[in-house]
Amino acid sequence: MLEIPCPYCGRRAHTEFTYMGDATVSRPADGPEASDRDWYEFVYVRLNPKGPHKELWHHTNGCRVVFEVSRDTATHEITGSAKLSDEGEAAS
Amino acid sequence: MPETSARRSALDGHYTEGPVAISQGAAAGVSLAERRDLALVQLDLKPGDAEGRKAAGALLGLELPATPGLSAANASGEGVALWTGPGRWLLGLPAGEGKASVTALAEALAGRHHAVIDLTQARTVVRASGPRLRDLLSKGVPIDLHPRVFPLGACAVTSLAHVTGVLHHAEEGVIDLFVMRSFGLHLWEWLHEAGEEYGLEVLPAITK
Amino acid sequence: MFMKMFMKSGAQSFRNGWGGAIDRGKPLTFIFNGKRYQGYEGDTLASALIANDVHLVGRSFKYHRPRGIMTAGPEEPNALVQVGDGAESEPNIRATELPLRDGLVARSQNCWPTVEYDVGQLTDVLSPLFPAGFYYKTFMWPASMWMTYEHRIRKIAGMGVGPHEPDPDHYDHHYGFCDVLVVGGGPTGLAAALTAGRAGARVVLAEQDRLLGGQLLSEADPGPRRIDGRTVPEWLAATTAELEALEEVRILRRTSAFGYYDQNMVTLCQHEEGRGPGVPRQRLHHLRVGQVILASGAIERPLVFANNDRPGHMLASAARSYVNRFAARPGTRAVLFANNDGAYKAAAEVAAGGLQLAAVIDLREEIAPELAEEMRRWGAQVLPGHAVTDTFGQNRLWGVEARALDGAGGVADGPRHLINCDLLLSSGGWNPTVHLYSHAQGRNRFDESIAAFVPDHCPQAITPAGAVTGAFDLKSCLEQGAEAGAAAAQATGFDAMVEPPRTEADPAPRPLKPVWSVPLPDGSHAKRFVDHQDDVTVNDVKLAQRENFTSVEHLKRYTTLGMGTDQGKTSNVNGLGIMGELLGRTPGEVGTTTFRPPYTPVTMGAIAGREVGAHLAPKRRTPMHAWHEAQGAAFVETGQWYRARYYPKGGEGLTEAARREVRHVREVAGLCDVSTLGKIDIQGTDAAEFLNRVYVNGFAKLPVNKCRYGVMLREDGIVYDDGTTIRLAENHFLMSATTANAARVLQELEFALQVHWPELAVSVSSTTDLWASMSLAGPKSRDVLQALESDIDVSNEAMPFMGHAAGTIAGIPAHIFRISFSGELGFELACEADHGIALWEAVMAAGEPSGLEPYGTEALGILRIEKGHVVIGPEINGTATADDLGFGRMCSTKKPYIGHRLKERSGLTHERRQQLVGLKAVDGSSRIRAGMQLVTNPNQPLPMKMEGYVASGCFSPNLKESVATALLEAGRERMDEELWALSPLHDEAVKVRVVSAHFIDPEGERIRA
Amino acid sequence: MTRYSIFSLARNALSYHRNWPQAWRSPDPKPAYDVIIVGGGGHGLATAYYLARNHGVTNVAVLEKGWLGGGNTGRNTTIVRSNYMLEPNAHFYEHSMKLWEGLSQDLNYNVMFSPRGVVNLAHSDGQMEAFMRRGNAMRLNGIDAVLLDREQVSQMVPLLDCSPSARFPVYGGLMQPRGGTARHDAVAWGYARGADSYGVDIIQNCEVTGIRREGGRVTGVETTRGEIAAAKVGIAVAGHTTQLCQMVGLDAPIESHVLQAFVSEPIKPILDTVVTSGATHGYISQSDKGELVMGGDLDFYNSYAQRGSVYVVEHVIAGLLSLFPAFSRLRLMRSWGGVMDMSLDGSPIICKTPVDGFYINGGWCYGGFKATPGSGWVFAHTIAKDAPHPYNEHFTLERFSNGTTIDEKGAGPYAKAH
Ligand SMILES: Cc1cc2nc3c(=O)[nH]c(=O)nc-3n(C[C@H](O)[C@H](O)[C@H](O)COP(=O)(O)OP(=O)(O)OC[C@H]3O[C@@H](n4cnc5c(N)ncnc54)[C@H](O)[C@@H]3O)c2cc1C
Ligand SMILES: NC(=O)c1ccc[n+]([C@@H]2O[C@H](COP(=O)([O-])OP(=O)(O)OC[C@H]3O[C@@H](n4cnc5c(N)ncnc54)[C@H](O)[C@@H]3O)[C@@H](O)[C@H]2O)c1
Ligand SMILES: Cc1cc2nc3c(=O)[nH]c(=O)nc-3n(C[C@H](O)[C@H](O)[C@H](O)COP(=O)(O)O)c2cc1C
Ligand SMILES: [Zn+2]
Repeated sequence: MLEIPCPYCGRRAHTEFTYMGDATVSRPADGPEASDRDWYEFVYVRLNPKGPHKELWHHTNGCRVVFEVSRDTATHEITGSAKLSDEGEAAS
Repeated sequence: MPETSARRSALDGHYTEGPVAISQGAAAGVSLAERRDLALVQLDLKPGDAEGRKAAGALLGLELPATPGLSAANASGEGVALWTGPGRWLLGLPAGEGKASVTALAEALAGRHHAVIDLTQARTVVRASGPRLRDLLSKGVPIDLHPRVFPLGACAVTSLAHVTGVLHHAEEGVIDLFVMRSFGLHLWEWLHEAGEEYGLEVLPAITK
Repeated sequence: MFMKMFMKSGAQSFRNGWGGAIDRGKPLTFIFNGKRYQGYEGDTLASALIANDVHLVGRSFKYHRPRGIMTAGPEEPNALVQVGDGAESEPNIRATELPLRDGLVARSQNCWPTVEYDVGQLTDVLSPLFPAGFYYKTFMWPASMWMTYEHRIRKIAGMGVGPHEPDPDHYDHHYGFCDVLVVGGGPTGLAAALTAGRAGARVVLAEQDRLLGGQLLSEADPGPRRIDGRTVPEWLAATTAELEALEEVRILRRTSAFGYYDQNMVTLCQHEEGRGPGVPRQRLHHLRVGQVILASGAIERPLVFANNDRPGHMLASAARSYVNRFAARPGTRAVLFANNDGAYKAAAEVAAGGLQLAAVIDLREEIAPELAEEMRRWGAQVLPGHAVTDTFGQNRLWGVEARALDGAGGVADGPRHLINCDLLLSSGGWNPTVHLYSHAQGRNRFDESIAAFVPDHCPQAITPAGAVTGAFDLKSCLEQGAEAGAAAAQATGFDAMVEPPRTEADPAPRPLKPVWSVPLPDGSHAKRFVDHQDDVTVNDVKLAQRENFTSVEHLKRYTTLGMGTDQGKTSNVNGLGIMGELLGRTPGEVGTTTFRPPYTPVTMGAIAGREVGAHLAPKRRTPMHAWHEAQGAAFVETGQWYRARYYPKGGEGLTEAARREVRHVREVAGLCDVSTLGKIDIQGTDAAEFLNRVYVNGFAKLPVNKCRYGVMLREDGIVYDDGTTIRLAENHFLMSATTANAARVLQELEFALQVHWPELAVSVSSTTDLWASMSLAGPKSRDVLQALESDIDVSNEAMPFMGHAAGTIAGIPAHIFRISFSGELGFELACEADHGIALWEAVMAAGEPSGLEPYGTEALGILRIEKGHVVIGPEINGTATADDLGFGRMCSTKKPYIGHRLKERSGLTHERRQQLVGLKAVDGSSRIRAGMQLVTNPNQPLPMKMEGYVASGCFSPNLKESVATALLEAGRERMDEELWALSPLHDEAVKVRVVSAHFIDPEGERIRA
Repeated sequence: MTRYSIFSLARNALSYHRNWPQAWRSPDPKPAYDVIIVGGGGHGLATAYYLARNHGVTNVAVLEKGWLGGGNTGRNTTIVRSNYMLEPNAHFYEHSMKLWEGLSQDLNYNVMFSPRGVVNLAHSDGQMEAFMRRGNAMRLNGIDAVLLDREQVSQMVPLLDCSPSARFPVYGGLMQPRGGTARHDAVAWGYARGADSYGVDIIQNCEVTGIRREGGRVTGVETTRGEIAAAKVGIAVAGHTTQLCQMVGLDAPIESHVLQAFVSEPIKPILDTVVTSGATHGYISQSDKGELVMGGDLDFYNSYAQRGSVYVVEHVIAGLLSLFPAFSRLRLMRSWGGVMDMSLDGSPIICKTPVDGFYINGGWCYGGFKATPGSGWVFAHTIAKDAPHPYNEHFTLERFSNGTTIDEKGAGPYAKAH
C-alpha cells in the first residue's frame, strides 16, 4: 500500500486518494490556437515513463485537493509532492 | 411548527442507550453518544485569503486555523473550527445558530470569495470515548491516533469505516466522529459491531 | 544385526519426564486419524504426535509417498493435516505450527482410504512415467478427451479438502503505526526490542510462535548457557516481563509478519482464536513503520539424498526442538547426517534427551577432533567424508546406508555401512529467512562462508540483524540486535544506548561443505527429493536442465519446485544449487526466484477482514428510509444507496406493483424519494462561467430561481452525465447529478477547478446529504400541494415549468422545483434531511383526499421510458455522443465546454452513427427486451449485421403496449421502418417499428400544465 | 523435433528420461534476420510460430529481455473467452478461441485448454440487461452464450451465495460454455518449441535498447547482446509498449498499470467453472493443481513494478468471499503482479505504423492471454503481408485520433477504467 504525501494533510494511506494520472499533460486552449493534434495528445497520449513520474492525486477522503506527486513507476519510491498553486496555506 | 415537523436523526430507531455486549460489572471499553447539540457550518474562502480568515475568525471569536490538522475553539468553547481543506473549515456552533451564522458570515465576507453552507443536517456526529477507543477506531481509520501524533485539538479528514469521516480530538480521550448523514447509521452499526469485543456503552444523545 | 526395530507405543511413551516448555499439569486430548491421544498444553500437534510415537502423518502431493514430520516450524513441507470438520474444517494445516488444544480433531490428507494404505501410492510405482512436466507431453489425443483426463488429474491433485459451508468465524483489520517494528522474537529480536523500547520508541515486536525466544526455546534446559548471568528460561522470562512493562512496546505473539509493502508498510496476521465475544479469529495488521528490524532468524536446510523422504528424516534443529522444548523424543536411535558443526550440538542434545546416537555421518573429510570425540562419547560411530546413500523403511524409517565419497563428487567403492535407526537428523546448513527483506525490494547476495543467501542492501528502512544476516552465534545475535534496536530508535528520534545482553562467545565453527545433492551409487535410481511437498527430485531438476528450462524461474515452473504451501522454504536453495552445478555456475549466479507475500499462508478471511458478506460495502440510506421500511417497500441498491423499488400491496410482485404505481402517477399522483440524486452546491462570482464550461448548454443567462437541464461530456466528446441545475442566486447554483455518478462528477468539477481553471472563483461542495428530496408527480400533484399549508404559490403562473421557490411547507422550510422526470405535471420538494420524514408524511397526508400514493424506482424507470428520457447505462452508454442521444441542438456553438473539440472527430459525427429512437412492437404486445439486437432480416446467416440494440424496454401500462428506446444506426432517418428485435438468448424475435422515443405527451403539455 | 506422446514418454522412461532433447535451443543471435520480434511472451512467440508456419518466414528471432514467458504470460489468471460485444473484438477473439480449441494438437504440446465455462455474474437488473445486449450480440456473431437466471447459476456454482440477502445479490449471469482456462506457461513453452522447430531463434536475456532506422525505415535493433539487423521489427512487449514505440518516435495511447493475481493453497476440486463478478471486482477459477486462482481490480496507478498494494488484494478477496463464503478459511499462498498495457479504449492495437518496418502488438489490458493464438496469427499476417488481416483491421493507432475507438465498456479515455 502506497503512502501518499498530501502537501496539506501529510502522509496518508493511498486508499484515501484517487489517482488522476500524468501531471505533465495540460489542457490545450479552447480556441483555434490549439490544433486537433494538441487535443488528441491531451486526451490520449501519455509518456508513460518507466522511472520518475509526475502524477496527480486527489485527496478524496481528505482535504479534496489535487496535487502533484513525484513517484518512480519502477520502484514506487515517492520523492516528493507539491501543490499545484502556491496560494494555499502552508502545511507547516 | 406542527407536530410532524419533529427532526429525526439518522440514528432514530436504532439508538438504544445502555451497555452493549459487556459482561456483568465490567467497564465499557468505549462509550458512544450522538451529538445533537451542534450546528455545523462549512465555510469556504479562497485558499490563502488571510484577510477573509481574519474577518470570519473575528466574527466567530476564534482564529481559523491555517494549518492542516488543527482546530480552534472560541473562548466559551462553544464554537470550534476544524480545518478540513485549504480555505475550508467545518464550524461547530451551538445548535440553532446555523442559519444565523451563515448569514452573518456571508455579510462579514461580502466582497471576497466565500461559500457558506449550513450542513447541520447533512452530518451525523458521534462522540466516542473510553480506554479502548483507539483500538476500536484503528479497525477503520487509516491514520495514527496515538496522542503523540493526534493530540488534543487535532482533527483530520480521513476514511472512517470505509466512508469519508472527520475526526476531532475534542477533549482528552474524546474523539468526535463526523460522517455524511446518509452513512450515519452505517457508522453507528459499524461502531457497534467493531466495538463488541471491547464492550460498548451507549450514552444519552447529547442535546442542549 | 540389521533388523527392523520394533517399538512399543503407548500414551505419550516418547515423552520425557523432565524439561520442556509444556505444562504437564494440563493434559489435552486430541484425535488424529480417528485415534485418541494425549498431549500437553504447550504442545504443537506435531510434538504431541511425536510424544505418542506417531510419525506417519501425510502423503506427498504427486507420488503419495508416506511422509512424516520434518521440521518444527512454519517451513514444514510434509506434515500437513486436515483440521476440524464441517464449516470449521481447514485443509493443509502444518502440524508443526498448530497449537494443541483439547478436543482437536485432525487427520491426514491426500490419501485414500487411509494414510497407511493409500491407493494413490500407485503413482509412485508408475512414477517413471511421471517426470517433471509429463502432462505437457501427453493427454492430447483425442482432443476431446482432455476434459476427461483433466477431471481425473484434478481429483488426484489438490491436497486437503476445502469446507463447503460458510465460515462461522469473523476476522478483523487493524491499522497500526509504530517507530520500530521488530520481526522475530528470538534473541536478536528481543535484544532489539528491549533497546528500542527502553529508549521510549513505539515498538511492536511480532513473533509467529506462541512464545518469545526463537531458537533459545530449543536450548537444553537445564543447560550451560547463561545470558546476563541467568539461565535461558530465566532470561526470557525477565526480558518478556520488562518488555511487557514498557508502555509503548506492544508484543504480538502468534503473529506472522507476512508481507512487506511500499513505504515501509508491513502486514501481519495475528491469531486470536477463542478469546470471548466479538473477538475475531484472526486479525490482520497494517503496520506503517518508521524502522523495521528484521530478526527473522534462519531455517535449517535438509540434505538431499536417496529416499530422503521417509518418515523419520528430520532437520537436526527440529529434533533438538522436540527434545528440548517439548520433551518429546522423535525416535529411539538417531543418526546425524550433516555438513556443518552446528548440527553436532543438536545431535548431542538429542542424545542427552534420551535417544541413542548411532552414527554421525559428515560430508566433510575433516571434523573438529573435539566434536568427533563428543559424538563418540555419546556412543556414535563417526564417519567423516561419508554420505547417506540410501534409507530403508516404508511408513517409518528403520535404517540408512552410508558410504564414503570419492574426491570427485561420486560415491567411492568402499564398504556400505548399514546403520539401524529410526531417526535421521540432517543438516545442510542454514538459510537466513530473507523473505521479508526481499518483499521490501532488498537484494540478497550469496555468502560462500555459509553457502546461503543473506541480505545485502535495500531501499526501504529495514535492518536485518542476527541469524538472518548469517550470524549464527548467540553473542553476535544479541549484539546485532541491540545495535539495530538503538539505531532504529535513533533514526526515529529517540536517544538510545547500546547495552547488549551478555553471553559467552561460541567457538568459531569450521567451514561447512555445501553438497547440494548427495551422489547416488552406480546403478541406483532412487529418488532424491529436493522439494518434499511437490515431490520434485534431483532427476526432475536434471530433466529441466536437459530440456533447456535452465533459468531458475523455468526450473521452478517446469518442475513446480518451491510452489507448494511452504513455498520452498527448505527446498529452493538446494534446487538452485543443483541447477548451478549442472550449469557450472555458483548459486549466486543462478539466483533465487522471487519471494512474494505471504511469507506463510494467510487465511483469506483475515485478508478480507470484517467487511465481507453483508458488510462488503457501506449502506447509504435516505432520510425517508425508515418510512419506506415501515411501508414494507422492497429495496434495491444503486451505488451504495438503498432505494425503495416498489411498495407491494396485497400479494403483488414487482411487475404488478410497478405497473399499478405507474398508472397511478399518470392518472392521479405519486410521491417518490429522489434524495439519492447528487446535489452539488456551487458558489462564487465565476459560478455561471464555470457551469458554462462544464455543460454543453449555456448557464450564464439562466435567471435566478430557474432550473435548467444540462448535459455534460467527457473530454473525448462522449456524454457523461446529465441533470438539472438551479440558480438560487446570482452566484449560487445547486447542481444535480445522477445517483450513479454523483461522487465522480464532484471530483471532476474539483479537478477542473484546481487543475484547468484555478483562476475561477468558485467553490463546490457536495450537499447531497443535506437534502431530503421527493418527486411529486401526476395530474393531481398541484392539488396535493395546494392542500398543504404553505406560503409557496404553485400555480402555473407563479411557478411555471422549470421554476423554483423557497418557503415553508407544513411549517418546514422547503424548496419546490417544478421539474419532472416522469413527464407528468410534477414538482420536486426538498427540505433539510432531518425534516424529511415529516415533510413526506405531511405531503402524504395532504394527498390522501386526492389519492396520492408512493411509487418506487421501478415505476420511475417505466415512467421515464414512456417519456423517452435517457439514463446512465442503457442510453448514456459511454459511447453515445450528445447528438446520438438527441441533444445535438442543445450543444452551444457560442462557447467552449468540456468535450467540445474531440466530439467533432469524424468517427463521432458521421451519419451512420447509432441514434436514439423509440420502438413499438408491431403486434402491440410482444415484449421488447432491453438488450435485444436490431436486424433488418432475422433469417440472414451468422454473423448477422446488427443495426443497433434495444436500450430500455417496458410494457407501458398507459399506452397498453410494448415500447422501448433503442440506439439504431442512422435511426432518426428511419422513422416508421420495420425491423426485427432479436434475443437469441431467449429465443425471441419481435417485429418492431421505429418511432419517436417520446411516447407520452411528446409536446410536453402535461409537464407544463 | 521429437514428437511428444504417451509412447515417447514410455520410451524415455526406460532410459530414465536422459534422452529428451531441448524444448528449444538457446542460440547466439545471428547478425541479421528477416524479422525480429521483440518480446518472448505468448504473443511474440505465437507471432514467430505463425510467421514460420503460415507464411514460411523462418529467418526470425524472438528477443526476450528476461526468461521467456516471464511477462504477463507467466503471471495471468488464464481465463480464455470470446464474450465480446463490439464486432471488431468479437470476431478477433472468436478466431482466437477457435485456435485454442486445437492448439495442443497443433503445437504437439498440451496447453491444457479447459473449456469449463466462464460465468459472468450480474448483480442488478441493469447488469442483466447489459449482459443481454452482449450475449445477443455474441450469438448473432456466431459465438456461444447462455443467459442464466439465479437458479441456474446456483446449480452450476453450488458454493456461490445466491441468497437475495447478499450485499450484492446474484441476479443471474451470462455464460460462455466454450470459455475456460489454459496452462499459461505451457502456452509460452509450446509456442517456443514450435517456433524453434521451424528454425526460429529464441534469444533470452537480450533486451532491446534501441531501434535503428535509416531514411524512416527500420534496419535493426540494438540490444544488450549487440546490434542485430532486420528489415522488419514487430513488438509484443505488453507493459513496455510505450518504451519500444518511443524508440522510433511513436506516441502510444497506453499506460502501464499493475494488476495483481493470487492463489490459495491447493485443495481438492471445489470449483468447476470460471466465475467473474464485475460488481464485487473479482474473478476466480481453480487450477488443475488445486489452487484457487484469483484476480480483480488494477491498483489504479502507473507502475512497472510487477507488484502492488495489499489493499487491492484485500478488496478483491473480500468481494470473492462475499460470493463464496465457504472459501474464507482457505489460505492465500502467493500473490504477485504484472505490468498491464492499458490502452485508452480497452481494446488492443495490432497494426503497422507510420514507421516503415515497425509493427505494434499491444494494448491488451487484462485480456491478452486469451488473445495469444489469434494475436500471433494476425500479427504474423500483418508483418508478412505488410497489411492487416481482416480481424485486426480496426485495431489501429489512428482510431484514437479519428474517434473510432473500440470501447467495449464505454469507460472512456482513462487507462484505469478499462
Ligand atoms: C495478473 C494478470 C491477470 C491476467 N489475467 C488474464 C486473463 O485471465 N485472461 C486473459 O486473457 N488475459 C489476462 N491477463 C493479460 C495477459 O496476461 C496479457 O495480456 C498477455 O499475456 C500478454 O502477452 P504478451 O506476450 O503480449 O506479453 P508478455 O507475456 O508480458 O510478454 C512481453 C515480453 O516482452 C519482454 N520485453 C519487454 N521489453 C522488452 C525489451 N525492451 N526487449 C526484449 N524484451 C522485452 C518482456 O520481458 C516480456 O517477457 C492478465 C494479466 C495479468 C498481469
Ligand atoms: N547452530 C547454528 O548453526 C545456528 C544457526 C542459526 C541460528 N542459530 C541460533 O539461533 C539464534 C538466532 O537468533 P535470532 O534471534 O536471530 O533468530 P531466531 O531463529 O532465534 O529467531 C527468529 C524468530 O523470528 C520468528 N520469525 C521469523 N519470521 C517471522 C515472521 N515473518 N513473522 C513473525 N515472526 C517471524 C521465528 O519464529 C523466530 O522465533 C541464535 O541463538 C543462534 O545461535 C544457530
Ligand atoms: C495460473 C497460475 C497459477 C499459479 N499457481 C502457483 C502455485 O501453485 N504455487 C506458486 O507458488 N505459485 C503459483 N503461481 C505464481 C507464480 O509462482 C508466480 O508468482 C507468478 O508466475 C509470477 O511470477 P513472479 O512471482 O516470479 O514474479 C501461479 C501463477 C499463475 C499465473
Ligand atoms: Zn489532503
